[in-house]
Amino acid sequence: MMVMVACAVLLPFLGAVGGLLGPRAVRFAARRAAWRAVRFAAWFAVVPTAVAAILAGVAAVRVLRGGTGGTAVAGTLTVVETGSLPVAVGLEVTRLSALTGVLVTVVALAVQVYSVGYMRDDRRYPSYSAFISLFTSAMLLVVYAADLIVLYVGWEIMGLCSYLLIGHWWEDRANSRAAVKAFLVTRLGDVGFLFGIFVLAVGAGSFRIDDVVTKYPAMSTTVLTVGTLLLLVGVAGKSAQAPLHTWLPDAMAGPTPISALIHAATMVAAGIFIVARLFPLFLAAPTTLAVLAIMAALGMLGAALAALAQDDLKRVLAYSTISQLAFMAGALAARDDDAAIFHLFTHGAFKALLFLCAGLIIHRAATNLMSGMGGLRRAMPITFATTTIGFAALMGLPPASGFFSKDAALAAMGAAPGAAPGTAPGAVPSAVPSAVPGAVGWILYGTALATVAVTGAYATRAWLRTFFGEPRAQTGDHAREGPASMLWPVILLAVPALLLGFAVPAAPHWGTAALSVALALLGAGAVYATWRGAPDADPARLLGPLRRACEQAFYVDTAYNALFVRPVRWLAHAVVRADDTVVDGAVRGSGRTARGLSGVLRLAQNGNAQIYVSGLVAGLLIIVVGAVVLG
Amino acid sequence: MTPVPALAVPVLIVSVLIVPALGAALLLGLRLQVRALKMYGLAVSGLTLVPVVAMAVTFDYRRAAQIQHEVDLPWIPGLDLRFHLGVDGISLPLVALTALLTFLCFVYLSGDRRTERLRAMMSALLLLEVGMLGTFLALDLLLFFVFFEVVLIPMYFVIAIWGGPGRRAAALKFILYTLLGSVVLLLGLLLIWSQTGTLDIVALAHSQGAALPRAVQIVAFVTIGLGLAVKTPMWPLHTWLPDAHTEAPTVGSVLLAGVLLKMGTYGFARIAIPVLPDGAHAVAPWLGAFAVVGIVYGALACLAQRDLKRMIAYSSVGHMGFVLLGFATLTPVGVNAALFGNIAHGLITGLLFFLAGAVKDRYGTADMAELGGGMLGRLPYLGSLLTFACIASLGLPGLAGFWGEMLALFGAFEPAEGLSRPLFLVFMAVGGLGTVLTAAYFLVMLSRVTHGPPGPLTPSAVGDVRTFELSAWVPLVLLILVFGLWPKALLAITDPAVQTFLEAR
Amino acid sequence: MHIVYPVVVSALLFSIGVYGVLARRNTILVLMSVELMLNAVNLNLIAFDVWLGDRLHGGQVLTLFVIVIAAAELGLGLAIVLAVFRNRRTVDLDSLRDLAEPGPDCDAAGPDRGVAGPAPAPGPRRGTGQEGAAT
Amino acid sequence: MTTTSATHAASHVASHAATASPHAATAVQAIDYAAIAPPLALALTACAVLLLDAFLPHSSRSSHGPSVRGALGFTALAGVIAAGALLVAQAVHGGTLSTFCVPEPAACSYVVDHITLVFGGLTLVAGVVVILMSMGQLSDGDIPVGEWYFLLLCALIGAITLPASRDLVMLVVALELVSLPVFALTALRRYDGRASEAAVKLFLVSVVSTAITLFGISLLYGASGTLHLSHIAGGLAKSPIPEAHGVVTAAVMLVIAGFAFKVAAVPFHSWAADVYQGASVPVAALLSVISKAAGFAGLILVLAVTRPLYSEVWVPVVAVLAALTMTIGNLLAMRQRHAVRLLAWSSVAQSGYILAPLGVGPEGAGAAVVYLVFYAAMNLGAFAVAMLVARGGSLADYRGLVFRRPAAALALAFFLVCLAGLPPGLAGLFAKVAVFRELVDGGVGWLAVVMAVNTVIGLYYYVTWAAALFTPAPAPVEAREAPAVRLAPVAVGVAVSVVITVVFSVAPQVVFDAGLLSALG
Amino acid sequence: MSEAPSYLSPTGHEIVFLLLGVVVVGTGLLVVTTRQVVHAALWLVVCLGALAGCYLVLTAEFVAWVQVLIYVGAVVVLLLFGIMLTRAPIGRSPDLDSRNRPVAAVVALATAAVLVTVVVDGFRHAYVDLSPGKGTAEEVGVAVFRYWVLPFEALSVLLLAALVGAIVISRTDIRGR
Repeated sequence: MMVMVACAVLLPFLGAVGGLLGPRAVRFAARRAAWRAVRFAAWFAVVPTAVAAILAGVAAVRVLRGGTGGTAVAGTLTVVETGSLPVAVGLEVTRLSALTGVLVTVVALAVQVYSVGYMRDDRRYPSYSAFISLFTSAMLLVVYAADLIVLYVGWEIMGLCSYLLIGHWWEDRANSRAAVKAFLVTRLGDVGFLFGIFVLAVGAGSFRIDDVVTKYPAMSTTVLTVGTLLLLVGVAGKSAQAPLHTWLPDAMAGPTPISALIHAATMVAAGIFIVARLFPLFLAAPTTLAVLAIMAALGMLGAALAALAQDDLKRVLAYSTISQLAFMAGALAARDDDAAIFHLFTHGAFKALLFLCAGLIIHRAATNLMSGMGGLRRAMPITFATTTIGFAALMGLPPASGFFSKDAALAAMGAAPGAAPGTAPGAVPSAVPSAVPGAVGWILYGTALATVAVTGAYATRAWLRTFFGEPRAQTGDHAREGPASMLWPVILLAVPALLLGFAVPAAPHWGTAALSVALALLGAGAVYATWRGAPDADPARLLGPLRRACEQAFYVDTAYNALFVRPVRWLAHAVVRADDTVVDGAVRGSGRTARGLSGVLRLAQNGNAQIYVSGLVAGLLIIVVGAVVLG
Repeated sequence: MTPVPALAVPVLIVSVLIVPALGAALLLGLRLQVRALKMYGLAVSGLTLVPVVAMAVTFDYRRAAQIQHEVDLPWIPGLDLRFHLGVDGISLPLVALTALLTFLCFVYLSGDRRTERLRAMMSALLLLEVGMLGTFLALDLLLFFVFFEVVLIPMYFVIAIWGGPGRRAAALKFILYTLLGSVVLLLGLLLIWSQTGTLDIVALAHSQGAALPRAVQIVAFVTIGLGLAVKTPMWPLHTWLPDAHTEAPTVGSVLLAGVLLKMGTYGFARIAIPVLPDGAHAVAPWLGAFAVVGIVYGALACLAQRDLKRMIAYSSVGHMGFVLLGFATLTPVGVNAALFGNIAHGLITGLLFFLAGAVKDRYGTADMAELGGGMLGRLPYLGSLLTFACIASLGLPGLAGFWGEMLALFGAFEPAEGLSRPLFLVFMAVGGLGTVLTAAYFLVMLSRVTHGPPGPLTPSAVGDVRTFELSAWVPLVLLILVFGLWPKALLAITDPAVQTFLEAR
Repeated sequence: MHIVYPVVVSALLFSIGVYGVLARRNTILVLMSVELMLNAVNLNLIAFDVWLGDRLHGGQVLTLFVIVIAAAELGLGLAIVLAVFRNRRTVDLDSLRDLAEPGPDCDAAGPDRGVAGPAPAPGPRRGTGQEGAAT
Repeated sequence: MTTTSATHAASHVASHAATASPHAATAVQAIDYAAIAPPLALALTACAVLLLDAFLPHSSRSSHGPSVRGALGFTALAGVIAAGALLVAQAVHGGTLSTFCVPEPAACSYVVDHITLVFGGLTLVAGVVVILMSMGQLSDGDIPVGEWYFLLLCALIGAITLPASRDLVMLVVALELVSLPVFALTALRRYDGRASEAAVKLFLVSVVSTAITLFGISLLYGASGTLHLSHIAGGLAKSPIPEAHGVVTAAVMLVIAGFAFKVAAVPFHSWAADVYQGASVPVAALLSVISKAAGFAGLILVLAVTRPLYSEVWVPVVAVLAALTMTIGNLLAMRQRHAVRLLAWSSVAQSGYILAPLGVGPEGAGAAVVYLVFYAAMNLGAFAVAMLVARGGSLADYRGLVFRRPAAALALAFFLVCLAGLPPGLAGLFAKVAVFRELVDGGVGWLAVVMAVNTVIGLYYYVTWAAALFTPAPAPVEAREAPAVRLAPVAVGVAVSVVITVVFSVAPQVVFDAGLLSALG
Repeated sequence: MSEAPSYLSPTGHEIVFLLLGVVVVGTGLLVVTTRQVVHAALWLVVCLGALAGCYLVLTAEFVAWVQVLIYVGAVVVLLLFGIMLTRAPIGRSPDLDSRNRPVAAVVALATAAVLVTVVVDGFRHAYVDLSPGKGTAEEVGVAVFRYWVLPFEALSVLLLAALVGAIVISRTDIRGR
């Protein structure tokens, strides 16, 4: 069992290494056309990921069927003696990690296949695909890690891969800057994450995750709270939550498959996965959950409103991801990790689908901006159909999978403040009395409902502006369907986006479900009404004065720039000036004073022997008097 | 590896020093033309690597804490100076690093056609190697000091003769500043000697500073610490490093950053902390404070640098800050982190300076503004190697740079008892911030140099990476990966030695 | 006889000698002042010898030796002064400034004539003495 | 009146006509010729050289002038080597030989013990090198050869007798015997205005210091009642004058003056640069090594051997003097552009380093002697190379020397690095370590720090000069050196110093044995 | 040591000595302050003569006569020759004192003050009854050859060296080899 999981993790890594070095060797040797190098590298990319997907699937099936009593199966390769707490390099498959593993490998496979077509004429495809394989193995390492430090290793390698892939088209300075920003913000989060690991590991006396999870009662509440809060910083960084979310919209500078894989399904989901993985600790730290709830609330509504005002299709989806992730975080804050994970799975599927469709649209419309699209439903029927499924799942319209998972999350948030009107106690497994203070619970539930409405609005707006109205594309009848290699993964992903909802046996809570569908349709209707008025104009004008603010995502980015980036750059220049004048000045100064002193002394050496002798006798007198007086 | 009885092969350790010394001496006499000279250089540095590897192989890793391959001959009874060499868990990795880096430098030199007066350069490098290896092998305080100073003159001439435009001033500042440091170090060593009467490091370490009253220990630790801090370099005493690096030739920079800085930190691990435990305890918070300021200061200085080599120099100040923080915690994990960070920094910064040198050879300048960017477009392999080195240097897990920094922060999280916990928590937090700043300046540099449209300067006809450069750099890349993915390789060697002298108190 | 009298006289004479050495411009007068200082020493020695009743007469013997030394030094001193006079036309001490520290900028004052000494022309030279150009 | 007790078997009554007054059967003081063999040998050689110079044919200059010069040179060399052999014989013989003794308060004027042997050895070896350098200098022909060697040998005689003299009279006479010939040697270049100017300055400052020393000695004689060093301590204890403290302190300081002048310590340092530059290079070498060694011998004898009980008076003074000397010496050496002038100030600074251990107390004398021996070897080498290359000359002449004369350049670089105290020059390093050890052991921490800073300032000008040797010269400086044939002896001198310094670098234990024992002697 | 008689009742010796002392100091001052070079030499003669007188008072006859013979006889004559050979101006020459005068005065006064205080403080109570016969030639001769032979020999070398040096420097006709 363990060998299988280890292979699942290692195979993509080996694929990455092969992909990086292989084509270079080939190009070194054969100097053949770029296209053959792409085909050669494609093998190195797709095959390992496919095998990893199969292995993950088998492992998941074996664990889920309860072959091992539902408990985790762990194996350690070696133990690294660091001097205090040892680091156990090992893997562990739990129910949660098995499922996530499958999601990751499936989406990765879809993206790899999709990229072969998408990157057909890109000279740097081999390194691109290698980095995706590296990312896949890093994500699997995070998912299957048995030790917090091993998890952290995977955690940061993911950050690196997102940097490398966002900056894939580095000829354009903007992409490079976006990549740097993405890495730095996540790196800031990772530092908090590392400190969180230290706090918890020292509290539990070991880095192993199962030790930490079992020994949490022994830890004091302050240690627990501080540890989990620091973990939250890491989660916020990686899953683009409220304070550290500014990098995700800029990350859209990367190729669309990357956005699909990393910035929709997997990496950003890692944050939520971690919270779920260490959920007992979070349960024991109510203040952390309260903070999480507030973060979620802010993130949800803000991102949704921002999505409504964006003109770039990918940025709409990016903000939608932030909003949905905040939604999952809200579910977690409402103490229901199953709902959150369920929503994570469905979101992974339909958001990847939406991004891949967006890729097709942009590939055809040759522009990201929705103002340049329109009337594509006739030209691209398959894409239109799959995108419609995606948007339906996003809005939570039955029968799409989004409906079920959003409903479960909403119900959890509804139950949070204790007595939500008209909700049947249902199968909400909130055995522990909801310790989330009433007020926060209400805020959370209120914003959740508002978010559902706004989600309906921006989903419809995006849907209408891309597929309906007059074709505004400047490039004539260029809009035709994409190549087969890009369409198959889209169709492959459309299936779970539609049917995943039914996989979970839990029946939906009809009360909240009805309410959410109503709100979604209300939002959609409002947008449709304004759109009907003037099909070419942007329905976002219904935001009115808020539009400008929403488009700039409430100026959070400019605020960070002013608060952090510019002062650090000024400080850097100040440090260099200080280093040159003060610290180095002192050193050069001592040299100059020595030379100055020697200049002064030289004056006494003017060659006059009588001066010498007077100096001699005077010096002697001083010595004699000194000796007699002191002696 | 069958444990060979430790004392059976003293010839190995002596030959490690004799071979380069003889090589340098012979060079003065020999009249070889360029091709044979390069082969000679390779042969001698290779020959030095052989006994080092032999020592590593025959080293009994189960007793890593014990001094092995020991040689102890009286040299100057008048000064109680004994020719006492030996190697243990702490010094073995550093000796190996030195021998390897020097060999790679000679490999690099064998391909480089533009160095004139090659014979003098090679003899200077071989003398340098004798000094470096001697410092790591010496187990007698004065012998350590002698080898500590052997390095000065060759390094001065390497910078002063083959350096860049402002080389004379830089070389002068380097040698004067480092000499002041080493003389202060000498005063500290003599203070220990006058109190205990012995110069033998092993005996002093075992006695755990018993014979030294607390006040003397503090004074001795401060003087020795200052001497070593100049060499490390610690924050306020670092201004010689950027100048020395900007002007030094590629090979000089690699050895200066790769090994010379480690002699300072090695001094802490071998002399300052084991011999003066109470002194270490009293001064640790200050050491930690300066280290942490060094981290942030170095990172900020790098952000605003224009010259590539100068930026890498300041980055060394930052990385050495982490190493010093590791020492300041006085915990086994901290000291392990410091020693690991030493080796990692040696490999990574050695590679970085090789690459910077290659960039300077091809573009004629290391000024980032003039380079203009787009290197990945023109020189893809050089660009990707530079990216790899920068990522390794900013401490990405899975590469060697990470473990040194992470364990140092972990050490700071739980400093030795008696050290104020909140203070070290602040150090840890600032250190963490430092890692973010480190990532910032490396990535900003990468985006300015490798990314973006091709800049105005076109690289010389030399073209992308050549075979001799690759053969010099690939070992470093491999080692960075190996130590990144398998930190046990190093931690298992240093941990027993560190446990003995920290725990025994 | 109070010994303090000769000793005080000797101290005064010594100080006068010091004044003479430091104040006089002409080297010969400086030599005279040096003689005064040495004579002060002699007076001191004689006074102590008599006072101590030293069986070895250390004081008086040393006085004799000091007189001899003074004579010898004076001989050589005058020879050197004559050489200076021959080379520099003057015996004023404060005009002999050729060996001062060179100015902050200019190089060492003039070529080192030690090397560029004239090739020894055959036959003795009457006191014309080639004059080193004092720059 | 009983005759003096039976003299040693080895010594025999001097042949001097004793002024036999009718009532006192006075025997002249017994003389142990074995003890005074080395200075005697030198004296005989000196006379031999003088006579040879007189009687060898004064034929025309060109024909066999050089051969006569060579002959005189080699006789002088032979004399010095013979004295060296005698010294070695005395050392091998072991035990202290003392002669010219005074019966009742048993004290001897001339004692050959360890200090004498070490300083004697040092002086003679330095003498050999100086003679070799002189051969190069005399080849110009405008300096009378016989007189030069005679005066040189007289200086050596003084330098050898001074360490052996154990009474104040002999100390002064030996001091004069060392300095007087040097005035003459400096002025021997009669056609060079600067040489005579240097001679006058040296003469003036030296005579004043001697007068001051004599005044000190007279006061000391008055206070202690005796002139023999070994009795002065006793004499002071039961001094005839009740509160002798003031007089004795003043006397000690005044006596130090003479020797401090010889050593060029601070208040007495101003003459150094002018005289070194004015005099010819061999004389400068003589001043910087032999007369300085004599000065230190006197200082050690006067301070360390006789009066440990008054050490709390002179120890702090010597420490302050040492600190000032090294600092001023180094600072002034920083901006020099003339080779010999730089070496002059560097030798002032080095005497500061040698004085430093004496600032710890009498027990520091050992370290001082050790440093002095190391210093002598290094400094002589530097002067020899300066002589070989450009007869002193300005530093610009040394730029890119390694391309023109590699051996000389490497030797000079080695000596400079030794003087700086950095590893390839291990001799200098061990010397400094020995001094630092003494300072740290003796608890004079502040002086150690001052010396550390001075080492750095010192390194500045040593390394700049050493680096100039290796940087290619911009304009090909025209070679002004004298033709090689007459510089062969100087090259031999350089070789001798290199060998000695390398031996000291590799096996410094030789020096430590000699030095530390002398402290006990 | 018997209680030294008070200073107020000076013996004959002391009076003569004090007179001679005044002459010595006075002429010393004149030597160093006179305007004329030759006068300086002449005053020197008087000073040294008076000093010889002092020695006589102190019963050191041999040294006194040596003083007269060598100092007054040889040394001063040598100085006069020096003055002649360097063509020093015969009449009054205003600039005999260098600009260093004020410094010299200060230093000289300081020296005098220090030495006198130290000496007086040290030898206040020293008193000796002078008895003739102490400083006779025979006494000193015996002392020289019984106790101080080595300095005597060394001085011979010194004199020879001085002689050779003086001759070779002053005569320019001795050419090198």
